Amino acid sequence: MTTAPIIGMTDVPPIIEMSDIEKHFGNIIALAGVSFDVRAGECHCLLGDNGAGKSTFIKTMSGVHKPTKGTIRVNGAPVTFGSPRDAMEAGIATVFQDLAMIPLMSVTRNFFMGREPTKGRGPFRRMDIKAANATCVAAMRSMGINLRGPDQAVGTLSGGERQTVAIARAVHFGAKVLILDEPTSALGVRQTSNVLATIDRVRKQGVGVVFITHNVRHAMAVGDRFTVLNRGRTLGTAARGDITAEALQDMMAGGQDMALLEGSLGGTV
Amino acid sequence: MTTAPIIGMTDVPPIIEMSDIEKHFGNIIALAGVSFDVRAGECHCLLGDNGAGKSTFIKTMSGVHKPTKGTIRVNGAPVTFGSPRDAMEAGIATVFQDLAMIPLMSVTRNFFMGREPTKGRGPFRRMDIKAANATCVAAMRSMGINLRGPDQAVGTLSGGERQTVAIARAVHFGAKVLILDEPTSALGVRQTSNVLATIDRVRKQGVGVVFITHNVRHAMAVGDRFTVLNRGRTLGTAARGDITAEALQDMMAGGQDMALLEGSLGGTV
Amino acid sequence: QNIVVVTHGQANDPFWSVVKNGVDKAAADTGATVEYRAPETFDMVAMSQLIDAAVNQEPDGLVVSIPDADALRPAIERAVAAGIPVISMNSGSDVSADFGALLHVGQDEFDAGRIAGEALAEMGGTTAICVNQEVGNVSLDLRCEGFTEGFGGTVEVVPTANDPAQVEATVTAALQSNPEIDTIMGLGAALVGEPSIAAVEAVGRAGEVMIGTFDLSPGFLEAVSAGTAAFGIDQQQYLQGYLPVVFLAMNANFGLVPGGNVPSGPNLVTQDEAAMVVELSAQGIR
Amino acid sequence: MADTTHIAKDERIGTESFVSRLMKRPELGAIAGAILVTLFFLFTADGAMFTLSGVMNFMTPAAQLGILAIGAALLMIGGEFDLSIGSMIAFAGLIFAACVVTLGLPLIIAIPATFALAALAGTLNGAIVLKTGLPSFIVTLAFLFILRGISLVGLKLATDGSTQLRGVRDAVEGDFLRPLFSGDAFPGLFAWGAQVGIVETFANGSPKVPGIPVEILWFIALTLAATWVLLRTPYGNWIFASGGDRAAASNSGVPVRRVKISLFVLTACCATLVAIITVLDAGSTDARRGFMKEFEAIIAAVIGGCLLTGGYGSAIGAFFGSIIFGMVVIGLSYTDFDQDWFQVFLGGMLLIAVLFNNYIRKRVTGER
Amino acid sequence: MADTTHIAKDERIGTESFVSRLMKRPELGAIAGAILVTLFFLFTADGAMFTLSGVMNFMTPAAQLGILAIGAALLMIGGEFDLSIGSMIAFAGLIFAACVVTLGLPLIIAIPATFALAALAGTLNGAIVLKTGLPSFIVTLAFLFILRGISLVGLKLATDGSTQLRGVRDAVEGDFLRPLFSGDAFPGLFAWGAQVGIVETFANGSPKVPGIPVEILWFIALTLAATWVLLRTPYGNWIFASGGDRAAASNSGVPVRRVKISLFVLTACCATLVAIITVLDAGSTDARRGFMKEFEAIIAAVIGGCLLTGGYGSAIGAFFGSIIFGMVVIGLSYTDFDQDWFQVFLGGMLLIAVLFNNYIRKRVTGER
Ligand SMILES: Nc1ncnc2c1ncn2[C@@H]1O[C@H](COP(=O)(O)OP(=O)(O)OP(=O)(O)O)[C@@H](O)[C@H]1O
Ligand SMILES: Nc1ncnc2c1ncn2[C@@H]1O[C@H](COP(=O)(O)OP(=O)(O)OP(=O)(O)O)[C@@H](O)[C@H]1O
Ligand SMILES: [Mg+2]
Ligand SMILES: [Mg+2]
Repeated sequence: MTTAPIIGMTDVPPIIEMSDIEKHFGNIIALAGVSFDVRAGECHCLLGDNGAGKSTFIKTMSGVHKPTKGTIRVNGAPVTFGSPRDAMEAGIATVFQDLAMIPLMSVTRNFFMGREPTKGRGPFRRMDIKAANATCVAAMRSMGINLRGPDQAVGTLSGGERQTVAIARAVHFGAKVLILDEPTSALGVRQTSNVLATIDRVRKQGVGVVFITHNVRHAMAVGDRFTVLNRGRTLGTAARGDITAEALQDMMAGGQDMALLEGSLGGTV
Repeated sequence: MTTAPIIGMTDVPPIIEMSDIEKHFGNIIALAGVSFDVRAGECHCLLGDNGAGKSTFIKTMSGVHKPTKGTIRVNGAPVTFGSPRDAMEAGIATVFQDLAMIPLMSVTRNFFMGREPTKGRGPFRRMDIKAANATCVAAMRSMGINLRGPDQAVGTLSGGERQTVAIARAVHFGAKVLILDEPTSALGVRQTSNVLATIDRVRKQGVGVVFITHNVRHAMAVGDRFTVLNRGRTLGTAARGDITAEALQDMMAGGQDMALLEGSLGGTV
Repeated sequence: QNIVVVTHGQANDPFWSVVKNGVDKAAADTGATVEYRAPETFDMVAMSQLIDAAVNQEPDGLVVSIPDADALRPAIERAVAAGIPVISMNSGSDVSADFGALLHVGQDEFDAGRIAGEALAEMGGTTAICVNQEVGNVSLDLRCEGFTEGFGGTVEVVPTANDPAQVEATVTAALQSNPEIDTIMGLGAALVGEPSIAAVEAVGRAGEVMIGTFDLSPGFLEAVSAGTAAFGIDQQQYLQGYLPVVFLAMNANFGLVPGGNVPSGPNLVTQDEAAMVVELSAQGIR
Repeated sequence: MADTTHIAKDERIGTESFVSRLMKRPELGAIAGAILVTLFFLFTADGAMFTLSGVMNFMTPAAQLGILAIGAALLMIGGEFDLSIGSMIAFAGLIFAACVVTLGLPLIIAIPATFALAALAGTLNGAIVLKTGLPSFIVTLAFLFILRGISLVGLKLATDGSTQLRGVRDAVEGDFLRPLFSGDAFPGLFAWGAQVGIVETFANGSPKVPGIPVEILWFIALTLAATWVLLRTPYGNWIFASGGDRAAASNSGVPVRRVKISLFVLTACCATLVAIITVLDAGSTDARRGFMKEFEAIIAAVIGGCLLTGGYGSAIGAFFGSIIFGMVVIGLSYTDFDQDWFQVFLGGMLLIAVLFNNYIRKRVTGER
Repeated sequence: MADTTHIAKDERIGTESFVSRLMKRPELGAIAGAILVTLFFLFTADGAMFTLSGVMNFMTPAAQLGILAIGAALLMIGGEFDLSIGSMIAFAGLIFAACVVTLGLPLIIAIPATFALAALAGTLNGAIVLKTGLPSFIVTLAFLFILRGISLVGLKLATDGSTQLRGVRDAVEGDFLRPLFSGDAFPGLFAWGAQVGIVETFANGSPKVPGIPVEILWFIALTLAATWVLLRTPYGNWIFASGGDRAAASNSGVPVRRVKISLFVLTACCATLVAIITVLDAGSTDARRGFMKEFEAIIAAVIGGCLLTGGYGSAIGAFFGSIIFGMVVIGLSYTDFDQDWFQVFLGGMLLIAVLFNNYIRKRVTGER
């Protein structure tokens, strides 16, 4: 495993390039210098143990946290994101691990929150609720969820339904980069395969995907490159084909031993 | 697949038996008649698509929801749980899908919330904070998480760390029945195998385990029986060995087709 | 008959509860149905709406206090226009006739303050504080203004809140930081007068500082009769409640009405009479 | 938040009556409360209360409170409080009266100037809250004291020592903007109504109700506008989102800061509108104006179904909440209850109204 | 909530100064605010303010407020409000005075009886809130009005028409329980102090400060007890949990209903304690006692770092919050500022104190 650029990919410049990112919360050091980049049309998996700093890292990438140190470049130009809205305007859409949904609001309103479709003009410019409802239901169905109705409050959805709303929203608005923080954690088998298929599809459309997961098999199924974090530092990046599932899994576990149950799981958890 | 009792298990009477449970929220029908039981020393997996009603079902089992219809029996006697505390006193410990943690409180305080260890007597009875901290850190370590300190606020933990707190707590207090609602969703590979090993261990100690998951391989690894829910109804119960992973996965998907990515995932998602 | 009384004083204000007792007594004596209404705080906008509400019921007589002539003018003029006999009381003697009221029963807050100030200056006061528990309440502000004019010496207005402990601490603080103060004017007997006595004792200047107050309370009157306080100003507000109702009842029955304004006060209750007044004060009559 | 468009039928949905669907909206509980209170007064109060003039009479204070309550409700939905609106009434009243009386400015200048100053104060409130992350409760509380104090000092300056500034009515006599903010609308209509006998008259033949007080029209207009904004515009969605969960909203790209600051400006402007209306109506202002109105506005919004924790509520709810409050406060005058019992009565009515509203909602929607 | 016991060192933890660790506690910001306010008055106020008698003078109202604030803080941490505590002071004062004067009961019966009735009212508040799920804001608001109204009516009944019930001092003369609730503690000590010259004396040789007012001792004792309960008992953990997230707490087995009801009872009892102390001190009670105290108590708790949304705060914070508030309110009288500026000053000081507290905390803990 090596941090050198992979042959055949160097010709595509990275859309986002993060160098030496550090992030401290008071005296807690969450990231101690992480470098990472995403190119158009690839799925770059970010892997690592619990508490390794994956979520913290992608939050600096999507403008939620300001890095304590380090630089972010978008298409080669250094940027600082003042707010998640800035990152969104740069074409970055994110599914956060906590989903960023408002429980008391309806599915549609959550789906379009911050980017509502409108019709009419001047003082009569208003939300196009019909169109929004239709879009939302269709997007959810294409992910494998049949909503009871688009006006159900998100707080009353099941865990997987809620996660699907967040994914469908990010996919709908993801322009250049799509960041998915453990998007399949609460999903059923059907929904999971839908999400993996979706990742595959948007990648082919030229979107750069950052995919965080704890499931080695999911990572191997769609990933082009794999970066592993451990205790706030990067353990290195490998391209697909350069590494086996078992080796990846060992690195994800931070090199520590696993409980002895592997036999019945067929090697990978 | 059949709902008839499985030979060899009938001699062990169920600890909890739920019959024909229905649950409506206003006009929304979440459960339309589900029967289910757990016996001592077994791991009974509850499977099903997103929104099938699994979480709603186990919430009626742990006293959070009152069922609209149906009866709950503990050791053969019908009961109604007025509050989760009642269920706890009957020996039922639950890891909820939303974890039931207070973000602003420390890990230790969350761990022991509702069942604080005390020392001293009379007006000097006080929380034994030292012992609590030590127990908590040890329980977390045995699940594969090294906490920075037991006084970190749960709100600042990573998703997987937080989930581990909830699991460690339930295992610590689980007396007769342990209910785990998607306990491994946010966990790393090492933590996941720890949780599966823990399920195996407590089962052997005679605790009945209800295990909800979307991962067929996890279910197959530790489950003794499998019940599948679909759209608020039960599709039937099967014993281990009576059903293949593939068949189970098809049932979990609610019989609907899955996106075509299976090749690279080796059959099971 | 049906008579409505609308004032700016709340039913739980010690001063206004005496007015209301007068109203109730008059109702009992004349047999008229009398309703007493007041806004929940010193609120001229709300008061004018209460007057409107009264006018809508077309009573046989209306009694109002007029602490803000501009704000209440339209409502009162509407009542007069509707043919309802109006008597003003307590405040507003200057505009009462202009608005078409039959007469005014009461005493001007400003005048009462001036008389108190003159009395205390005569007793030798040179530096005073005027303790106001509700700054911004125009009728209370007027008392301090009048006092300042009548007193002549240095007067500082000390704002406090509706809380005896706080009043006591504030007055203590004022006395501690300015030893020159030799006179305290309170705008309420129970709320300011009594704690002021305690404050003066706390700084060890009992007997050196003169204390006067508006209105009466039994505790304060006892202090007056014991000589620890100078006087309480009695507007005889019981009359302000009683007389207008009786007048309006007479007017409704027989068309009788007095020919001019009735000044109800001021009346300084000093050491000589204080002891006699205590009992009446305890019953909410003075 | 329910936009009642159903796309597909589903066996997992039971039948739901129209009433039950309606009752899920936050405002409809408040309507039930309003009906109960109306019924109560129909039985206990003088008939005059529900004549045209009686209704106008209790609607006037309700409207003044309501204008504030709409602003407070929007701000509460957006997750913040403004305790300074009561003091803002006194402050804006002083500025306005000083412009008109002391400086002799015409309304066309005085009104925008007052609003501009109020907006500035609102911005200041909002900026401090957002910049420091302190709870808006404590920041606006400080402004409650500061603005009221400044009003007192300013009044004394403007009047040479009095706390009451008079003469506004004379100063604006004949100003063309005055009818917009003061007095009664449609006087012609009502005079005609009096002639043909639709509108009651006093003995002297003048109509008992000379027109609709302008504040009632403002109140209705504001309610409609706020409802439209909340339910039908992106900005409304942002308000709900900002109040529901600030971090989630901001992570989803809602410009939370801008939304919150604009809401603080809105409440300040609502207070200013009330100040201008009452100062013009009363012809004077004093340092006690608007005392405790901040709490009444919050009460009305809460009766109307707004959550104190933000993210839920409606403008129509605040509308009916204000009417309930106004009706109870004025209604006592029309009954025979003794004034001593006023507060018991007020508290009891409030409690009964919200309990009833809650009971009805639960019954109808089947929540447990 | 930080129980500073570290079990293992970790390379993922940077060094943290002792100060910074301290500042993470909610109360320590309030201490910074208190120090700032003290410094301010040291420079601007008359020296008398910080003599022993001056300190006792501002501590007495601060202690009365503080007793309420401790109760309010615990309730706020538990996720609820009680707006009826101000009225409860009037109500409990009436009950107590009526017991003592009208019924002539000794304190040993009158005091428990008053507390019992207050506890009942607290239970009623809590039961309605929990039974209906209505916000406690609106329920206790109704009781704000109801209790105050009942106090007025009750007083008039008890006194034949006056709003002041007096004669308490005579009625309890010589009662052995009296020194516990009234007057000054340790008079002997202070008399001795005066003799040896530690305590200032008046010209006549009597000490300027005759003792420590009992309310101050109650205040300190309550603060310590509340802190102990919050940080060192299971019940304290339940309070934090109930306020932090009611559903999560209840799902984890915390008896949320019992906790909340007991907190409502506690606040009612705190109000009763203040009522008894003030009635005994003043010798009388009236219908306006405790007016607006509910808000001041909430203000003090918020200054002290309690979150309005519940789940976070401390009793020591409320302690210093009350002292800040008490000091600012009384302190102006010791300065040369024009008293007209009182409210501007009060608001400004509050704002500066919380801003400073906030600034210090952020600087020290490195939060962003
Ligand atoms: N706001 C914060 N304050 C203090 N510590 C924090 C904060 N946010 C995160 N941390 C700490 O930083 C570390 C990294 O957290 P992060 O959420 O990035 O982990 P992760 O890799 O996403 O883990 P998981 O797989 O469990 O989601 C954790 O140990 C967490 O405790
Ligand atoms: N309080 C509620 N009000 C209305 N509908 C609800 C409520 N709780 C759950 N539901 C609905 O009931 C259905 C079942 O939800 P539940 O959470 O039990 O699903 P689940 O099987 O746990 O799904 P997942 O695997 O995604 O967690 C969902 O469609 C959800 O929308
Ligand atoms: Mg994470
Ligand atoms: Mg679930």
